[in-house]
Amino acid sequence: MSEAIALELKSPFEASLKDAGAGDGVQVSERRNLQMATVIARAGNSDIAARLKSAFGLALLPGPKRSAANDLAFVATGPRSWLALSEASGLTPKLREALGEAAAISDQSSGYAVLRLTGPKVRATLEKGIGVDLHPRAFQPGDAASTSCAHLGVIIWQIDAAPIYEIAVFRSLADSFAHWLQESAAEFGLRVVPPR
Amino acid sequence: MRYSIFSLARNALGGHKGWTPTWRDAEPKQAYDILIIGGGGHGLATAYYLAKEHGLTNVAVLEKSWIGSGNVGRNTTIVRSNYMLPENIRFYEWSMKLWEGLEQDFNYNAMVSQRGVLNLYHSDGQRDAFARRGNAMRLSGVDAELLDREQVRRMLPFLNFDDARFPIQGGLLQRRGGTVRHDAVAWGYARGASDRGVDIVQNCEVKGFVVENGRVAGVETSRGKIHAKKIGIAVAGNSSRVAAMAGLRLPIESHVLQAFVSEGLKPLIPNVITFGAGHFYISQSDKGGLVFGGDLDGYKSYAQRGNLPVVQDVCEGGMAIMPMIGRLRLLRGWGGIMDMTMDGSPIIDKTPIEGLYLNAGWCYGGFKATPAAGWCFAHLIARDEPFPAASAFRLDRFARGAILDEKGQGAQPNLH
Amino acid sequence: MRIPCPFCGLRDSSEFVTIGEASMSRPPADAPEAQIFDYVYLRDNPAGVNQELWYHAQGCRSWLKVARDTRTHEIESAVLARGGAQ
Amino acid sequence: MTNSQRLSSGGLIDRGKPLSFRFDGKTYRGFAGDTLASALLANGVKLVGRSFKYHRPRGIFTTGAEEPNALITLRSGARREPNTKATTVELYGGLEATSQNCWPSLDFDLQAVNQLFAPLFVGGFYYKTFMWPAAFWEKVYEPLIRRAAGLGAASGLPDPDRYEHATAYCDVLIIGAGPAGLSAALAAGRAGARVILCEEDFRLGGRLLADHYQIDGETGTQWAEQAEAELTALPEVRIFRRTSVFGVYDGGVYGALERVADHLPQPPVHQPRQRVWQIVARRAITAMGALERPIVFGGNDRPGVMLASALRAYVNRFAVAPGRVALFTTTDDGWKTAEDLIRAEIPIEIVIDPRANVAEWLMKPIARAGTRILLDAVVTDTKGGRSLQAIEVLKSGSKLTFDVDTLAVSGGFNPQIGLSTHLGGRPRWSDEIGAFVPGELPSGMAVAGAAAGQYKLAECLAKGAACGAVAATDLGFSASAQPAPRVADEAIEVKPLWHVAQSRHKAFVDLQNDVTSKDVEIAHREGFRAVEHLKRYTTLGMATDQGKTSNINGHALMADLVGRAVAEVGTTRTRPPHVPIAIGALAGPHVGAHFKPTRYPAGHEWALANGASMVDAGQWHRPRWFTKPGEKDWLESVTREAKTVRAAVGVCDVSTLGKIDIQGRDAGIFLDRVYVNMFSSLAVGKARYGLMLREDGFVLDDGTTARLASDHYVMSTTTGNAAKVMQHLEFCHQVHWPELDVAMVSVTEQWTQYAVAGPKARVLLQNLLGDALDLSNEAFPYMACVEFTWANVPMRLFRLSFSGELAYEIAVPADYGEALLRELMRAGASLGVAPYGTEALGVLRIEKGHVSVGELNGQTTAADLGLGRMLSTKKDFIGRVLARRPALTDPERPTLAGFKPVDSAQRLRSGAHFVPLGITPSVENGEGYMTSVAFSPHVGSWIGLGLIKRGPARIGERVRAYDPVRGGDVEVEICSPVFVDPEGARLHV
Ligand SMILES: Cc1cc2nc3c(=O)[nH]c(=O)nc-3n(C[C@H](O)[C@H](O)[C@H](O)COP(=O)(O)OP(=O)(O)OC[C@H]3O[C@@H](n4cnc5c(N)ncnc54)[C@H](O)[C@@H]3O)c2cc1C
Ligand SMILES: NC(=O)c1ccc[n+]([C@@H]2O[C@H](COP(=O)([O-])OP(=O)(O)OC[C@H]3O[C@@H](n4cnc5c(N)ncnc54)[C@H](O)[C@@H]3O)[C@@H](O)[C@H]2O)c1
Ligand SMILES: Cc1cc2nc3c(=O)[nH]c(=O)nc-3n(C[C@H](O)[C@H](O)[C@H](O)COP(=O)(O)O)c2cc1C
Ligand SMILES: [Zn+2]
Repeated sequence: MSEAIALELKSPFEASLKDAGAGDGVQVSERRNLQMATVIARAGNSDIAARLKSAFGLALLPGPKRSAANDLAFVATGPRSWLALSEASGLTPKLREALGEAAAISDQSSGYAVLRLTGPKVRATLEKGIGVDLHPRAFQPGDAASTSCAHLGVIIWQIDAAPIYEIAVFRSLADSFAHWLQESAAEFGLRVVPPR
Repeated sequence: MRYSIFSLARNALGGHKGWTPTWRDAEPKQAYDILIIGGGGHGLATAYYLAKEHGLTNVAVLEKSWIGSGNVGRNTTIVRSNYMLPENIRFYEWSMKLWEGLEQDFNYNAMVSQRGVLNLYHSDGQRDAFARRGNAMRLSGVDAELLDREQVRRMLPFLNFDDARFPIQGGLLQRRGGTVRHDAVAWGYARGASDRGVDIVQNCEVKGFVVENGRVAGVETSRGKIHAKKIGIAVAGNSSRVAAMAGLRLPIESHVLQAFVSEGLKPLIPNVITFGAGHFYISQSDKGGLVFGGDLDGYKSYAQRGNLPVVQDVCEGGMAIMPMIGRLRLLRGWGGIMDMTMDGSPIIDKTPIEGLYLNAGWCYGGFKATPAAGWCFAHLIARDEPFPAASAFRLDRFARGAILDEKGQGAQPNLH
Repeated sequence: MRIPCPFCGLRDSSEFVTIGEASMSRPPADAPEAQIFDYVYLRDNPAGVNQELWYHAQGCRSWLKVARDTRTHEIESAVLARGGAQ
Repeated sequence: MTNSQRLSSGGLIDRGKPLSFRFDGKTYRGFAGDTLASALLANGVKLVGRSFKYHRPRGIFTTGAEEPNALITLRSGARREPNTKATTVELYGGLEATSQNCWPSLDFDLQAVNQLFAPLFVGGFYYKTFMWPAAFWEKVYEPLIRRAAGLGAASGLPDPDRYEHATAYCDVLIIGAGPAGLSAALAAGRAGARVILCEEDFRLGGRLLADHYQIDGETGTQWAEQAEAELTALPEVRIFRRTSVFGVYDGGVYGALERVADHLPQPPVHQPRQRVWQIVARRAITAMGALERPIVFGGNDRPGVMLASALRAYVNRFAVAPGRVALFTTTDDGWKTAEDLIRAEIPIEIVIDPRANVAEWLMKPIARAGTRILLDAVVTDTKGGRSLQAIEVLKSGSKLTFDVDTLAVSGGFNPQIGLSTHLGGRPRWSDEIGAFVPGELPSGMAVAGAAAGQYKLAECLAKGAACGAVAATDLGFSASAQPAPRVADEAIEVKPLWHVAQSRHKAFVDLQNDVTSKDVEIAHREGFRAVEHLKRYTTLGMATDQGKTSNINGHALMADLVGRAVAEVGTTRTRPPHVPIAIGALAGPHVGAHFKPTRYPAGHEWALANGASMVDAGQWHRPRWFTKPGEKDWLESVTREAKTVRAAVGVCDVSTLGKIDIQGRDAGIFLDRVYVNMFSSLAVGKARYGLMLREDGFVLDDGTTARLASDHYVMSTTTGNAAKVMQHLEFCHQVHWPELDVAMVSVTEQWTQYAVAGPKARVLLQNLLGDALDLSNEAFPYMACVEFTWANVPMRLFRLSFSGELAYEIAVPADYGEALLRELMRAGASLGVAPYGTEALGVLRIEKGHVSVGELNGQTTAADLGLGRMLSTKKDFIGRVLARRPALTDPERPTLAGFKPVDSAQRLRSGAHFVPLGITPSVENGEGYMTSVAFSPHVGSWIGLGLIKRGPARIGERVRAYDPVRGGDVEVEICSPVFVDPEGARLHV
């Protein structure tokens, strides 16, 4: 035994995400192999934005927004905290290097499970769980919210006006979230599409 | 007028023209020996026992609205003495004893119904905590039974034993616990006190205290100044507001608790049942409505009403243990203002101001306390020393650390 | 009830928990015991506008100082307890 | 089974869609567009229920949710819905309804004998009797009262249907789609505002559907249809049909119930039965209309007596043809009923109006049709058995009798003030219309139409449009002025007549609760004069209609009795829900196994596949023990697991413990302030056990915290307190010490963590990790910790021990959690490794005297738990000062000790109380209680931890563990709480 072993990765929604109902009202896919990290600004350091800009070309927007550049996205989760997401490996070390003393960084790549949702009935489905106004006049691509969905804490952000949303839930709650999603979307039809 | 089936029949023959007011709606006099502020259950019971047990009848109860308009008129009517801490068991058991003889005592049918109170448990840890509580009760001579799942199922087959998120493992049963017709308690005490000479003054709001040389001398009210030698405060949710008029800060926050009643139904739920893994408790009134409630709304309020999330949370709890109520309808919900203390237990004590006495901090459990609270408060006012059953309910217990925290939540009122 | 979180915007109060009055701050380490007792146990509990602490537990996890009227539940203002804007 | 009472044409029913339904076992036919009430009437069914107290026959009184009489049980089996108002049930094919509160049948109800005792059963009678003998109450009286109580019966079966919750936002919420609501919606919608229009009926239009109106030259119904079409086409307007707004809450939140599938035999697949909407509205306009009120006179409850506006609706909208009709009205509006009947060619025998003067133009068409008109006259009594046969009228001192089977009554209208008062605003009395109108409104709310006391149609349309426009412009939309629709004005004069004093028979105020005018008099006599006392004493207004038709009459009667104006007497408080709402709907979708979310650790499926039984730990599912083939009970499995750990090695999933990443220059200082002991002095690469107090000096939580780098700690909390501790830390940081450079975040979900415990733990890990780490005792001693990478995965290793054995905890990102578990088991296979669950974990920690949930119950101090020495004297920390209060430092406090049964065969149970031997147990001699117990394979008997007065000083003493609720009474010996390896030698090998 030893280095030869490769630990197999198991994604949180692997078992629980299933089609429901008839029709194509909502399409869902799991975002696998995502690297994630919590980034919290440390006291006295306000130059996070500048450092992100110079290291990644990412322009950090104030408020509850998703800011993105290339493969890296920063979803604001609180006044001084973000969930950073990227598909490239080594996110945490890269962030540590770029942000140094300015921020505390904690790897959360396994901490959250992330779904991408789209389809004509995605809003009609989400309003059955999420208490935030997702109407295009109130919530647009680039907007993010930390909130709850059917008793579960979630972070939601919008990617595209189509609309496309992504939702992060704590990993251990993936089954409960999937259950809620299936029940709520069934009347419109829920289709699981291949992960991306 | 003494009430009985005979007086009823006699009056029926007379077309019910002979009835007289249940209590006198008195005009306030200028001075009394004793004033009780608050015409709720506790205030009226205090006046009753002052008159009946201590012969003190130059007494007035001052109520800012109509008597019974406060929490005594809006609670879920549950009476029990299934506490864990000896100090609480002793007091609430004394109250149970008074309930058991109350109707004959004050000649009014308050429908004391000892139909049993069952607290469900859903885990081993909870079972052991209930065992600890049940044993403490038994040590105090109070009835308590720890039921297992099968015993509960035989008793209440309609509970959710099949697909519950937190399966029912059993329950702690106090058979002598039950319900009492809440309004009738206020009316019965008012009648008993009034018959013995106590003035019941409605629409009389206390707005300030007259303090002379560190001693109370009277109150300012919406109906003028009233003098008195001794004054007892029994205003439940308004305790802080009234105490503040005397310059006192209390270890109390006022929170709103909602309760609900369903449409009237044929008998369905025989006992009082409480959920152990969520916020829900229920019984059925003699009129047929399911009377139920759950958690506090969680924020401080003087508004006597709550918000939708708690309504939903309570109903969710109800469906979790008895999915048969799904199609029954909630008819009305309301709120009451709870005087939540820092340890969840009450206060019956003198205050730093001479002649001013405080009965407060009943949280959501003071209805069951009504007879004993009245009894003990009357004793304290009349004799200037605590009645033994209430001797732990002191104001200084917080400073001493001798807190009575049944739930172990610490100094956070909305968690008690 | 809707709480205006300075970061998240207006949110339903069910996303928050409150632990009561924010009128007094934690006395320093060398304060007399009586002052700490006051801080932990005694409350103004006013009927009217009240300064209180709310935690956006199901949101941005900020502690807020909220000025709220206990008679009407109307909220005058909410700011981050730690100070500063966002 | 014909529609004997149906007009051959007209109405808004679809004669092309007949529907058959059953009532009390008999089959009838109605049409799409009917309600159950209209279909029953069309079939000539008049008697539909029995009253609450006297079991009097009752019929259909209204057309809506205000119905006090026509309560039936809808559906059967588990879908049974008692107390359903026939007037609110949309007819569907196959509908099944039964009458209630009657036995053996509706026609012949034995309990109607109650009427004979009616003289006794007056308001409040039960308070005066049933007291002697005392024992009889419980055994005889109360069961009798309870049996008589209630109306319908519940099924007693779990509700099979699903419910949903949803949130919707809008700029303007409009409640009610009558002329006022439709105009408001059009005005706001045309301006571009986001509008939600809620209508509880299945058809939009309100009174326009029930009355004859001309708007801009079209019928009211046509106008409503056009409005609906236009609204449907507006992209930002949502129309919720069959949706009752039931409550107003703080901050512009409205509760609404959508009856998604109540008009169907059962909900279609994937559809809920009902949905509760939480509507967040910046502005709201209530346009809920007004309800007609009855007049109180003798026998006013007989089937056949109904509200005049209801009769009009049955004729106009539902094409029901009543028989011989009389009209008793004190309003101009009532005369419209006569007019409409005549238009429908239904003979109306007589119109009785107590007013001496009625406008000529109202009377003329009626008189012309041959109807007799009696002014300055009143109906005093009615006659009939199970339905109305005749009325008695008093005119100029003489009594006249008329044979009629229908009596339409119009006593004036009450604006629906319900929602406007939910936040506590009091209504205002209007002398003009003789009714309460909304007073001070919740912020953001406006009222339009009849709900505001605006009774003229033109006014409803204009005020509705104005409110809609104002709401929209307030919010920054621009509303263009639209020409007001042209309508003919109407008369609205009303002269309130609350009570016909000349009645001889029972005159009902509250029809459902059988409260009569006499009851109000008794309440007055007995001092229950405040309207809220009147309500509670007589039950006036407490039935399923919440006094919608009765309160005002009762309050007006009381006003007369006390000699004051109605306005002064006031009215009782209204409360949500505005209409009764199914508890299941309010509960929503989280039922059964989904009542609360379930959290699964990464190793869950592996555990299931390996024989695990699960236990709830907060929201988590954790393996409790793993059953091996052949094991006969849980104790055998648990004992084997515990023994394996002591003799070889075991693996336990401890991922559910809270893990909090704490970073920053001041992280050490921060921890010093929240823990009683020091952490700033902890060396990097080391962990320490920490204890946290609440500010009141009692223990909050415990756990180990490791220092991974000089500015990086990871804290662990108990499973149950994880969220609470996180909240506490955030509080301490953000509220107390925002100046500290410290950042914290929960990483509980990121890391899966396994305890590897037992003398062979090191070997197992060496087998697994090879030379990736030097695990020798010297290189990696007790309480060491390290971050490392293995198999390209970042990991953490801690040398911690809850069991008292050589032990480690190894953490990996949860995505690899299951894989690591498999590898651990493989690496330990040759060593005899076994997975162990929470029970064995409990055994091991109790043997070692470690405290856990049983002891950390929020009522214990550090000293109680034998941890008093941990309190640092060198620094301030949360809880330091108040922990010194006298009662917390009282030497008599129960303190942690161990316990063994004197007879080693006896079982211990936690929750038992300690009492001295040889005296009668009582509360005075109680000394403490058992907090945790386990069967210890190491000791060979049950052992326990407990809190007992002066525990540590009494080792060797014997006491009773008294457990009467479980029949337990065991003599136990007080011993050290550490049963295994008290020197801790095993930890350091
Ligand atoms: C929803 C709900 C459910 C509950 N359920 C239960 C239960 O099941 N079992 C149980 O034991 N307890 C229960 N309680 C608690 C119980 O009702 C109260 O603890 C108890 O009634 C309080 O005592 P009281 O009756 O004297 O209070 P109240 O009836 O509130 O009396 C206080 C009176 O003081 C008057 N007052 C206030 N200020 C002034 C002033 N300045 N001047 C003059 N008068 C004033 C008020 O108008 C009021 O009438 C419940 C409470 C609520 C709200
Ligand atoms: N002449 C009179 O004395 C008199 C008196 C009253 C009314 N009216 C007439 O009645 C009409 C009143 O028009 P309007 O628009 O004000 O009222 P309306 O009665 O026509 O419409 C009110 C609508 O609100 C709905 N509604 C009520 N409560 C609801 C709730 N909680 N949730 C959802 N929907 C609810 C009702 O189902 C109804 O469709 C006018 O035509 C007026 O002339 C006349
Ligand atoms: C035990 C109990 C039973 C009740 N039953 C009914 C009932 O059957 N019908 C009803 O309308 N209200 C009922 N209520 C509620 C009262 O109508 C009223 O809402 C409550 O006493 C609070 O008063 P308020 O709403 O006037 O503030 C009940 C209240 C209690 C405490
Ligand atoms: Zn927030």
